[in-house]
Amino acid sequence: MSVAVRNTRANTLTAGKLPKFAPWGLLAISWAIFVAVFLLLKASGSTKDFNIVGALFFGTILFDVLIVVISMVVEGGRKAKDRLVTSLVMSAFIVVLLPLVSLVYTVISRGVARFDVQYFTYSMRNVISVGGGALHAIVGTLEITAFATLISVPVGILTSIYLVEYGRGRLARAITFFVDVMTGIPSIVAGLFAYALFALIAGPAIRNGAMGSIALSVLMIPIVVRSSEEILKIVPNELREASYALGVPRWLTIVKIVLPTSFAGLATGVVLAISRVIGETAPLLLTTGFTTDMNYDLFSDRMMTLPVFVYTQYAQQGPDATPYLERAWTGALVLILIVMALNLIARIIGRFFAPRGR
Amino acid sequence: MTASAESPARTDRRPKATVRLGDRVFSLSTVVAGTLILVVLAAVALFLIVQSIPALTAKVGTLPDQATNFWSYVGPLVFGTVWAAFLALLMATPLSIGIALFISHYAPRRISQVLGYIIDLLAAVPSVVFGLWGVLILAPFVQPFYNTLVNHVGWFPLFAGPVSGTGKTILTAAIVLAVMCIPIMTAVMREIFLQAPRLHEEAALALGATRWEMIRMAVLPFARSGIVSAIMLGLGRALGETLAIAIVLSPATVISFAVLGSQNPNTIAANIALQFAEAQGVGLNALIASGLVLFVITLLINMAARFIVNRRKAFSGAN
Amino acid sequence: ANESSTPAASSTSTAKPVSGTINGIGSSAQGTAETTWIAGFQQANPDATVNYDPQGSGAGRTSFASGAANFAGSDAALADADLAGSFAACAAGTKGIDIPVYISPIAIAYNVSGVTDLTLDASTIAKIFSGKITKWNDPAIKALNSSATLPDASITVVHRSDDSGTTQNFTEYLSSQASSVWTAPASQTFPYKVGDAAKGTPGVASAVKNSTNSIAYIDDSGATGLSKAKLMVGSTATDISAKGAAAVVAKSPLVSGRAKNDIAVNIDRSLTAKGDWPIVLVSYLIACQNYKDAAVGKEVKAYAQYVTTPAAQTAAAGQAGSAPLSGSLSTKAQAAAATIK
Amino acid sequence: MSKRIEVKDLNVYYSKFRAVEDVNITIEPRTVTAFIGPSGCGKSTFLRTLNRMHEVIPGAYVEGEVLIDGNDLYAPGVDPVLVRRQVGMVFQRPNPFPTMSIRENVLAGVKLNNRRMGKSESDDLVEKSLTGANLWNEVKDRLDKPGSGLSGGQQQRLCIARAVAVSPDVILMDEPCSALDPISTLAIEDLIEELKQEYTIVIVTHNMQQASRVSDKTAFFNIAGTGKPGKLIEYNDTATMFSNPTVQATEDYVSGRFG
Amino acid sequence: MSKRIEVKDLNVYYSKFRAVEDVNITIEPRTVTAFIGPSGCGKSTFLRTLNRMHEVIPGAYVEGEVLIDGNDLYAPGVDPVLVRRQVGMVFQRPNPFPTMSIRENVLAGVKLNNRRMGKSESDDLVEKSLTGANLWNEVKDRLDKPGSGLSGGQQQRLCIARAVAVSPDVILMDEPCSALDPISTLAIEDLIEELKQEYTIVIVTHNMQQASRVSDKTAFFNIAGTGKPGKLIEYNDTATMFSNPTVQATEDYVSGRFG
Ligand SMILES: Nc1ncnc2c1ncn2[C@@H]1O[C@H](COP(=O)(O)OP(=O)(O)OP(=O)(O)O)[C@@H](O)[C@H]1O
Ligand SMILES: Nc1ncnc2c1ncn2[C@@H]1O[C@H](COP(=O)(O)OP(=O)(O)OP(=O)(O)O)[C@@H](O)[C@H]1O
Ligand SMILES: [Mg+2]
Ligand SMILES: [Mg+2]
Ligand SMILES: O=P([O-])([O-])[O-]
Repeated sequence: MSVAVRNTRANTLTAGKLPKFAPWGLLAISWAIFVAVFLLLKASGSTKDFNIVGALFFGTILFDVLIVVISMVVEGGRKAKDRLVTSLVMSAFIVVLLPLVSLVYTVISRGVARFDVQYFTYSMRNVISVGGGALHAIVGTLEITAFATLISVPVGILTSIYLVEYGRGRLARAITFFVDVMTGIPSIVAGLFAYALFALIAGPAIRNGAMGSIALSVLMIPIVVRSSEEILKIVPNELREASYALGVPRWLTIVKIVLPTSFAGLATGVVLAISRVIGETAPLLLTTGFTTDMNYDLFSDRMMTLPVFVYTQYAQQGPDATPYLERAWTGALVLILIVMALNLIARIIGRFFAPRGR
Repeated sequence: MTASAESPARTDRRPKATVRLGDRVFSLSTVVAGTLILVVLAAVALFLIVQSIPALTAKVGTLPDQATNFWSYVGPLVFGTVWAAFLALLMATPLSIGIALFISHYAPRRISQVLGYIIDLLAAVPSVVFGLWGVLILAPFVQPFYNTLVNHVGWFPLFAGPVSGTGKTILTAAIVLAVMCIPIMTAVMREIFLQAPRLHEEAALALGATRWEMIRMAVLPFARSGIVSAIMLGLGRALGETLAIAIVLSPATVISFAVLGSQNPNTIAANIALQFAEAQGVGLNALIASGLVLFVITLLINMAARFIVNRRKAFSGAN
Repeated sequence: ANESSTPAASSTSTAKPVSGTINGIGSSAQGTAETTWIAGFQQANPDATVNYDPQGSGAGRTSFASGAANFAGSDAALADADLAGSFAACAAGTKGIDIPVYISPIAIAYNVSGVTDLTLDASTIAKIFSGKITKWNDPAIKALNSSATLPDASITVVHRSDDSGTTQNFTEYLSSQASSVWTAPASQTFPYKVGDAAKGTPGVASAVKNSTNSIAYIDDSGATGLSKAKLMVGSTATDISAKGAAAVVAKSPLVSGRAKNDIAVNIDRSLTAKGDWPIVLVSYLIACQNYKDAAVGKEVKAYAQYVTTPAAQTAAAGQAGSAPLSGSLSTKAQAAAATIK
Repeated sequence: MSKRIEVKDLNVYYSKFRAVEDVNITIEPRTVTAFIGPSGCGKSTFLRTLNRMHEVIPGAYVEGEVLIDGNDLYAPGVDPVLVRRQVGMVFQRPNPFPTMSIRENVLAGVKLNNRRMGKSESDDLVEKSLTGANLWNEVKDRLDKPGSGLSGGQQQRLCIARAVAVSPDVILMDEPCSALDPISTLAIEDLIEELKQEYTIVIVTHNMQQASRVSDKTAFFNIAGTGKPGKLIEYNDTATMFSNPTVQATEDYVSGRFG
Repeated sequence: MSKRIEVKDLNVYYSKFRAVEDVNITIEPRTVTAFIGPSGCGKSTFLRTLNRMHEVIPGAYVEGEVLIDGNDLYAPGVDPVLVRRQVGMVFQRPNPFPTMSIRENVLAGVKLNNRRMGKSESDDLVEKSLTGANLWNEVKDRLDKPGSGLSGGQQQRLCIARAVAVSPDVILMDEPCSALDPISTLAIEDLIEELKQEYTIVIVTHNMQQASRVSDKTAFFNIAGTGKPGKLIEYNDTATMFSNPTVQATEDYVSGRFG
């Protein structure tokens, strides 16, 4: 019966509506149009080679326009606006994906050349031009970053605990404000500061890894504080209260309930902070210096780091630049892989410690 | 409230609780950590100020770039720093909001997690690599577009010629900066958008709002202060970025709004990186003093942001 | 895996191996050459380590004076003001000395489609780089290149964005040989608001490579793969050559009134013999005459001696595209290195 | 304005979990219908299927038909946005938009469709809606203050005013009084009594007394246990349900023997 | 183990706001006392003053005395941590610690206080507490599974087991069943009946039937309006409160005439 009703009388709740595949179809068409345009441009000789990035970029913009116009006609103004935002949001994503893909492609395609055993077993001692490796830089980066983490994480997490669990009043407000300010310290200033600090104590010739760690800590601490603070804030108060109600003192509640509950988030935050500083170059140039040799000792002598390695390989090419640039791009690739690995570890640890169940 | 060092103006009527040793030690250590941050910051500030004094009082002729005094030296740099960061955020903010919304409210949940991870990955790319990518890939790529723009809409002051032949303009640098800021901004905004109260989202939908109207009514207002802090974080990165700009930008000592030419104002941080190696005497002090100026800019901008966030507190989502 | 390599079989040094670590800071132009020398030196002296941090000449001289570095690499010799000051690493009463170790021609590199052969003279170069000529088909360029088809395109001038010895020597050449056009004094900073700036030699190289109709001055070691202009020296269009550069330096007088072992070259940019290339940079190794720390002195001496040997100079020429020291300058440099204590 | 709702063989799912099973019910126009039942039996879930708010939750879907004056809400091509304009909703916790003033809150839904509304026209609408929600007198002097500054009860009435302002046909209320104090509760109950003149009202309540006070008809839902789907057990005139239910479970529940 | 609670002239504040006014009440050992009253009248607030959980909220404080077996909880020098070990609490929403297994949850109160306990001793305690909470049979095979994997009713009983494990004298329960389905509710009610043999129990409930089913004595709280403080209106044997209350407001409330 209801079927009959529906067939005889139009459902008043329906409105003009584009089919579900419409946006995707349009996107494909828009891309195709601009791929064609750029192919023509190339054929006509006005551009040197086919520009896929440009085609996708302009195709996406064309899609934004098309979908709005069509939706405006078929679905009316409000829907069109909704479509506009949807398409813009999607476009934002595509537009950002373009540089990302280009970047990743560049690093990988140029970095694989030297992604070999020698790269991970050799330092640059006595290496001229071809060959050599970045073992010294990898070790240096790992040690310096680890030490910076060792300094920043306790300070950062304790501070965020202060802000979330204890702090009210003026000190807390001052810390919150100045942590924000601290995120704005340019990395090179952090390097200058760390160098000045050590030079004051040990004279101008001092260079060592620990100094670099201090410089990185200055950059890292505010990030750790910010992210940990947000994470600790979302630990439900219910859990704290449940713990207090069992007669557990406040500090044990924090240590044994709040921190474990937010462990995954804290780990992610720490990894975020690490990945933010592990690629810093300028402060390390000033503090840890430059060497071609292995050095395992954080507290004496120059130490190489991957970003400095990448930078100097680029900046100090010989007449045949290829081996230098290859080493540089492989260094960049290794750096990104290290951060990815850290991310992965954080996620695994996070999963392991994550609140279980629903 | 067993062990708060800073409890609010507490009332005397409240009985004092005994404070356990563990609590006292623990809370003290958190206070120490927090204070340590302030001490470090004060030390950085002190270092900058002490090192800056010779430049601030420098005699004519001792400063680089034939500047008559420190302020005329640092003026173009301040302009360049703010201008580059502004351009970068002009691009990064809408894109970040877009991506964050895409992840939080548009993409299917399974996909959005992967997308979030991909974006996070961008945060991990070191700035040298961004610099190299900017100068080797991006600049040659955009240069023809700049050419076209200058040729056709060169009358528009922003696109005034002559066009840069290398594409290493402030706009290119700003694009690199934007790409560098986007991951951190997106990460923060995404979290805020995800926390927008369901209650208000559903209220909007129940009134017959489309998805965008729902976002405008319930998500964006709620996220306002979060968006501002995300922008602040991005700004921090944009203002302080050193090596990427030093590699990508073609700088000159000018104040100019043209974004496609070769005479681009330099940024403070990049200028330090470029000149530090050869700087001597007062020149070195001038560089550090410019660092101090950058520090003060960051301070002011943060204060402004705080002011904006607090102004409409009565209408904020937090209640 | 390469850390504990045994001395190369063909070790040329007959001196007893030295050991220890010394640190140098300085000229980025010398960077590749230093890498070459250090490798050679360390192979001959397996227990010795030399670090060379190519921060820049200015940083090198400052660090050396403050004692932050054991030696410096510098594209400019110590100035009188420097010599008037004190040197923290040197024994009381002794100063730093300059030893020329690295000579490099500076090329005028260009990227103009269809043009493979370009000749310029000092005044045209000065006009291009100071913005007085803006088109490739300008009559002044045409006059020197009658056979080339020059496009009606704007010239993209590329110069260094960081202060550098390369800029210093380039502007020295122009301000002395085209002083009517190039009115700015020689300086480490590029003086005119013309063209695009790029960081470091590689930055300049890639800028030229990536943009058509561009031109730049660039340390010859970074100009591989780029077209290089001929220079009108006197009345001959001269190709850039290491030999021509070395010849100019060898024929140039030394700065007078310096300490006996302090060898600062006053490059004569006006030399016009056949093959001479006057746009040239001389870079020095700056060391103490006498070190406070004798062990350091011994190692710096050994290193400086190695660097000035013809073998090391030739090795650097191969790896860094520099010109080996020649003639009496080479002898003087070796002699000076031998006096370091 | 009010309309009849017919629900046929409705099953409601959260991804794989069937939360509500096989509901058949007809709700007459201009009546108040109360849904009662123990916690977790699917009252809210079912209520939200009546204006397609259910599908807002990821993975949620329904099978079956919901007809409003004969039009199936779930027919292909139906725009949920239009559905929700006709079927308004008031939630358990008052949720005025915190960034909007009282006035803006009332107009929030209206503005969506009718951007250009004259000042006097919108003033009229604000007054009419707030009067309809029994709130006008309390807030008329502070229409430009944030809505979140009101007390819970006032906020809830503001939400009702907001829902009423878009002139829907049906108003759904999910435990609208459970977060309110008794005085505010009474005010809302009075309001429901008045709204019934114009709208079809469906209300979920945990409070048996409230159900018996405000509703014309009552539907009792129940579940067999955790993880089982909720079912409509009995649906009848409220008076009958409370005095003389046909099912034992209903009697147990309304007499407070469980739940 | 259970103890008598005497409350004298208690005023409870949130910063400047007085939420509860002048409460005087004596709760006898080994009884179940129910607090009833409309929403917002201060039941939860008052309940939380009985184990000093109230002061966990910034700015919150009390005036007056709460004596447990004659010792004032609020006397100077009293350690709130020790108070809370004697007076346990179960919350409205079940809140097992999400990072812990069932077993760890039960032992949380003991372990978190760094008390060393042998394996067999702790096994005994787990079994005893879970048995006491009527949960042992359901979970004994999966003690190492996370507590959050249990159903709502099981979680709530796990929380009760956790509270019982530290062997308190008094157990406070704030609407322990309001998030549970009817079957789980009955299980908890049965449990309260049993726990009463050993503990003094105070329970807040919105459900009048529940109050009449489980409690020996009932206290009725009310407020005059939003922003006013809550007051204890009447306190008496449950039977009397529901059949023959002395105050009109109580009668109105228990008979469902408001709230
Ligand atoms: N978002 C969701 N995802 C999955 N399951 C859900 C969701 N919301 C509710 N459920 C489940 O659906 C069932 C019905 O829930 P619903 O909220 O409709 O009950 P209710 O009768 O309204 O209860 P209450 O009286 O507590 O409001 C419950 O088993 C619940 O666990
Ligand atoms: N954290 C707080 N800060 C300030 N005021 C509060 C806080 N918690 C509760 N109140 C206020 O104290 C009063 C009593 O609240 P309480 O939660 O004790 O009521 P209740 O009787 O438990 O209500 P319900 O039945 O809804 O649980 C209310 O007016 C409430 O707004
Ligand atoms: Mg519900
Ligand atoms: Mg309560
Ligand atoms: O760093 P420079 O060698 O170019 O001065």
